[in-house]
Amino acid sequence: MSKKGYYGRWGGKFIPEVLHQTFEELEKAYQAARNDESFWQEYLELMSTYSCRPTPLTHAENLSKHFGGAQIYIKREDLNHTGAHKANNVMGQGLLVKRMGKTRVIAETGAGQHGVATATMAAKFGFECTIYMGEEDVMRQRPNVFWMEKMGATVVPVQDGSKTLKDAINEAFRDWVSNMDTTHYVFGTACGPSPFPEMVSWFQSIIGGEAAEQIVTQHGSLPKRIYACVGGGSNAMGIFGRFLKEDQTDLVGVEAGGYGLETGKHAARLCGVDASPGVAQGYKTMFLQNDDGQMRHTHSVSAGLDYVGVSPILSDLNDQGLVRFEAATDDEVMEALDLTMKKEGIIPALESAHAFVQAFKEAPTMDTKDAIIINMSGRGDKDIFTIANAFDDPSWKEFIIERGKTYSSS
Amino acid sequence: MSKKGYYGRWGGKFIPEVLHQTFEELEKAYQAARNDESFWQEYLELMSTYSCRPTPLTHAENLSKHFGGAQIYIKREDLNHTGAHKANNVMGQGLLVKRMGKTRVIAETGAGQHGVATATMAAKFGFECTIYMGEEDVMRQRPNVFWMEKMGATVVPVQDGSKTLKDAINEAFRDWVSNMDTTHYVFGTACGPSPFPEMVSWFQSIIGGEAAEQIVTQHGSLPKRIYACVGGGSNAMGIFGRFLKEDQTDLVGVEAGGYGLETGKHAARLCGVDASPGVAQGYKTMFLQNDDGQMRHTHSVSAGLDYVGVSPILSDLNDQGLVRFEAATDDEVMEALDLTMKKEGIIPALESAHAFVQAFKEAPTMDTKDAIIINMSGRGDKDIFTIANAFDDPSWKEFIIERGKTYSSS
Amino acid sequence: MQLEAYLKERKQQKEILLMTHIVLGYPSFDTNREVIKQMVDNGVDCIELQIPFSEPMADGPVILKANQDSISGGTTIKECLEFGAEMVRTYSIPFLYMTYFNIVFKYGEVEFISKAADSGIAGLIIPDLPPEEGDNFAEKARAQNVAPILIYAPTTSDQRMQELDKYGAGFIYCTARKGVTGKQSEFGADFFAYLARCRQATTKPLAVGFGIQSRNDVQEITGKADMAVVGSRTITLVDQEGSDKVGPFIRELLGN
Amino acid sequence: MQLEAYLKERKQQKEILLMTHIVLGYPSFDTNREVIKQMVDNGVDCIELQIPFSEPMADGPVILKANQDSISGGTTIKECLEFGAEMVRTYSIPFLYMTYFNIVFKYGEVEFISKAADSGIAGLIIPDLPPEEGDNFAEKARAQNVAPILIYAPTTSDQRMQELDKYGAGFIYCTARKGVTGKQSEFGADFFAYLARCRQATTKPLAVGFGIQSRNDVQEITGKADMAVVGSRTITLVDQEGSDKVGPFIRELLGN
Ligand SMILES: Cc1ncc(COP(=O)(O)O)c(C=O)c1O
Ligand SMILES: Cc1ncc(COP(=O)(O)O)c(C=O)c1O
Repeated sequence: MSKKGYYGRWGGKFIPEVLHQTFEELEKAYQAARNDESFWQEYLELMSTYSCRPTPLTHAENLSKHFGGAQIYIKREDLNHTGAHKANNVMGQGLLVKRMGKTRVIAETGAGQHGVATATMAAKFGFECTIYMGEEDVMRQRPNVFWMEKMGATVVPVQDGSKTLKDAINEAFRDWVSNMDTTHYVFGTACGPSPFPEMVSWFQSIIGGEAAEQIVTQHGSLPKRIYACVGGGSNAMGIFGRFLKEDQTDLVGVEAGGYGLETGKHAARLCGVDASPGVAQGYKTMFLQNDDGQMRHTHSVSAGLDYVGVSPILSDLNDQGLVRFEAATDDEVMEALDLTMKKEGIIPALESAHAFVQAFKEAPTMDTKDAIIINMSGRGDKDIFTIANAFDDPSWKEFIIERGKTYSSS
Repeated sequence: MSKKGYYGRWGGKFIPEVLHQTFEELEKAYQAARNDESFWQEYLELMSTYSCRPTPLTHAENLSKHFGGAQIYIKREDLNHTGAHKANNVMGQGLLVKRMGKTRVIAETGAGQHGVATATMAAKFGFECTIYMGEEDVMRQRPNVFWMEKMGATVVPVQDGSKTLKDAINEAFRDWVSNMDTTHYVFGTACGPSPFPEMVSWFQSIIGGEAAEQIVTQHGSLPKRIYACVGGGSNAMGIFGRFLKEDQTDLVGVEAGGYGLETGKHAARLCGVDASPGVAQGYKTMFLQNDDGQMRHTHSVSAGLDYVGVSPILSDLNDQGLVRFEAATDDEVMEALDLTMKKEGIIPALESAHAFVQAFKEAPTMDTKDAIIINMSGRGDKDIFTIANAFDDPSWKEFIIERGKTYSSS
Repeated sequence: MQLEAYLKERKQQKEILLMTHIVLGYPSFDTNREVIKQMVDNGVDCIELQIPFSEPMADGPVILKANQDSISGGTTIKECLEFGAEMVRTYSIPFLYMTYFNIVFKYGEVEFISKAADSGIAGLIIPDLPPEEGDNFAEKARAQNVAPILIYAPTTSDQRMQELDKYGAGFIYCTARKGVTGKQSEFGADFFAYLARCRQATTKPLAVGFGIQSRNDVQEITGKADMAVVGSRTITLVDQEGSDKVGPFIRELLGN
Repeated sequence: MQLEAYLKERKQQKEILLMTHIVLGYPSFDTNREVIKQMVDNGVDCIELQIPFSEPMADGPVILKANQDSISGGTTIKECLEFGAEMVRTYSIPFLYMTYFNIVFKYGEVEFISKAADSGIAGLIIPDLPPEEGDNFAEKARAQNVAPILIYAPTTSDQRMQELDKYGAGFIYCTARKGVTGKQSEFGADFFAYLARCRQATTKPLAVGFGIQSRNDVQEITGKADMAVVGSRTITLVDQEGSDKVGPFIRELLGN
């Protein structure tokens, strides 16, 4: 990685002048933390006492048998406190905020996971907290809003643009340029201006470090392939990082195929042909944009993958051929989710289920002695409103209708 | 504990003759497992790869400071797979079922946690699964029903009696007496006919074993007091067991005070004056019953504590003065829940919040050098329908009303 | 013992005996009276009076509902016991109490047995009280001439049958199958092998219950058991067609 | 440089200059024409034409909405560039493009600069393009006589101001405060100290923008800055009262 925060031709720091100083300080604090072993120790300590790291690596024996190929292992980021890998990044940044002496944090959130994680961290560290969330997402993800508020955060519904994640990011930047003296912007994924992509990946690298040890202990050798879903790219970077140097391990990032790549209604930036290089939200990467450079509406059944950009580090790994990118459609995702629940008693988040789809496609062709790891970035039970909806479950609908009536009449 | 499955004057095995043989076999399998070290090893292995044991012990620094007394530690059973301590018992019984060669499991569930845990275990082990759940609870806890069904279980709404937990237990027994050849009844708490109270406590003892090590490592000494909520008593037995021999550690069980002990609308069997010795659901303990011996309706904001009976082992420990019992009212519970979310970013289940209430009452009077442990039996985010309701959250209601309308019109 | 002797004597005159069952206070004590009258008048040999309990774990849906409706209608134990005494006074056939152990336990085991004995109740059926439990309950009952009715199930081993037999009196209640009351039973080869095992284990009369609903069922067990027990079916009949259909039903069952 | 020289010359004759701002295609190009005519006719010294971008991260609610409405109304970059060229042909004051870097990047940095130069555009304001980023963008622009307008913020250090100055041309855009466009600014002691720092760092004219909304605001900075920049306020005015209110508003601002 070059000095200016570039990864190959991607990355950079396209920020308004008013944030220049803030990023200098952030960069300094980040570098100091990286060079201070006690920081990582403190981080590990926090994650093992407040969250439950190391998270387990589960051998999915039933799924392995079902597909009759590779041994499928699942890295259980769903067991983190707040239910997803997002906690890793957020707690790490929390420690950094403490070091920088700031007293307030802000964050964007799409599905709400990163918002809940940030609100949680803020409560734990005693920071003030404001979460920006597209109005659409507020409406879709009310339970997460409820918890954020209960944790003491202010949730601001963003009414601009597509009223989703990217607009929440813009709005968070608008807050930041006004309040940078007291405030740190807890970016939720491995995107954004440098040093965010690298810093978020660093905190998330805790996943891959554990997984490498665990797979060797449990399976006896490194995995043949690793699958991770790719929204902004943080869980993927988290598990891939440690294995980049391992020739025998192929890394597969799975993007949201939505209704299918051919429909244009998806969020595939690195596979497919709809994305092109661009600069937005402070960094350069492959964006889903039109010929004028206006960002397009994306679609995915999973809010967390429904994003126009992608980690510049992943764009570079794509250029280098070090990570292969595939897409999973909404329908495939629901099928994989169903199978995983029934076979293993595990409920992947819709995001994570994308990684399962691709693993299920490839496992049967592999040797039963080979291991593959799926990074299960989060749990799906928080997303009941989306999942029950996606399954079009009639008794769920009836339940909600009844509840609604009760509330209407009281 | 006496040979006949008694704990002092409590316990026993009041079962229909048709189950005699089944219990003999269960007792044998259980004793064999207890005497076989490899069984516990297998259990530990399962719990550390499928769930995330050891679960952390979190030092709640903010709450400790807030109350200015004892150092408050929280044992994080919420971080178990499926979100509560129920997983410990269920996975343990799953291993036993495998040993017994049975192919089907049944279970009762109140709040749904035990049902979800059992359905999960059944999926993992490849068992058929039927869950009995009071119709009232089915209606209150639809999300859990949804997940159980998705995991492949059949959920049977029980329309008898008070349509809640105790009726689900009766119904599960009715299934069992018909299908004991293939079927194991996964009892969900430390109640029921012997050997269930002891067996469930044994599986749950994994909590206390970990906690004892952790508190010594983290705090430097054993805790002064330990708090656990008491429904059937399994999480309490789980954390208390290891400390019964420790004179310096006081054990406090917290029951559901509901609207207040004086109102009669509660579920306090061991504190308060409303319960009396009785025999039902296969065992002898203190029951909330009328003078004729008919069971009463109980009340608690938390479905998991809303039960007429209590572990016979706890009744005995109460007799012996080895555990002190207190009650927390619904209102106190909501307050403690609120404070814990805001101060620590942690969402206890409504059940668990009962333990927090009592700890918060006592912590301020204790020395800042002393440690106390609260057993956080589960996470509250699964209970959003109950919790948002209990907080009477207006935007939640609006959200549900809107959703209901959307579903009605489609 | 009184009950056993009575049954054995009756059996001399009949191919098979018939025990019927009612849930006390369901739908009302008055209806109970009417139903019992019809039963006695039409040749029933003894009657099981179920004292309702809120958690009737071994009962199927019909009896379960009857228990719960009776309790929510306000039925008390005191009323049940008075009603039992009244029936004993009124009719000459034996009456038994059937209930769950908590009713007995809460009343006091000794007090309950004494009360039953004083009322002239012939026996007690407590499905959730194996002889290992309770405070030597069976012994105390026998001591007061109230027969503790022990239960055999298809899952009961030969050895345990013999063991149970030692505690019991009056007759042995053989449940026709696994499961709870109320569902139709199939009387196949397994069932008859089981009944033969029962016969081997005890000299007491064998009553067969669980799922006997028709003349055909009664005929199936005639010659192999001493007494048929009819439970849920009468409750359903009274619910659906009224208490005066009970007499004809009993006659039909007995082939009269 | 052309723009800088023009501004310095104008400044000789006026106490303070005025730069106004419009969002291209919002509410329509026709309205843009009307508004610009009023601006020019009433003495505005130069005009910033914002090419809309879907993610205007440094803009407040008013300009943000204008960007988004313009895009969803179908505005294309091609139309914007044609419109810019038309304005340069029509009026004699300088026009600048303001936009976000992606618009330039996607068009091609070199191509964009050439196109602007060919159209006679005087300068480019790209708030998310610090001089460290892009492919020597500022240099390339200067080479084609299109002024890259650099931005100072209150958080910019003295040293960095001097550094930035080296890249820039035309004038320095001093944001009056932290935050985004559109909110009222307070001109207190801190602000004047900051402005003094700006003056120290550069010999280029100083434009002050962000939150200038009234004659009073303009007066506050007169004598300390060279040019006032009015953005959101005109958009709101046109939205609420129509484009013919722009002339009087400009006159009022300038105290004419
Ligand atoms: C569970 C889960 N997985 C994955 C993602 C995608 O983010 P990333 O690609 O940064 O891991 C999200 C984002 O919200 C998420 O919540
Ligand atoms: C989270 C949680 N805690 C506690 C309980 C009470 O059960 P026990 O007393 O057996 O721990 C339940 C029961 O459902 C529960 O779900």
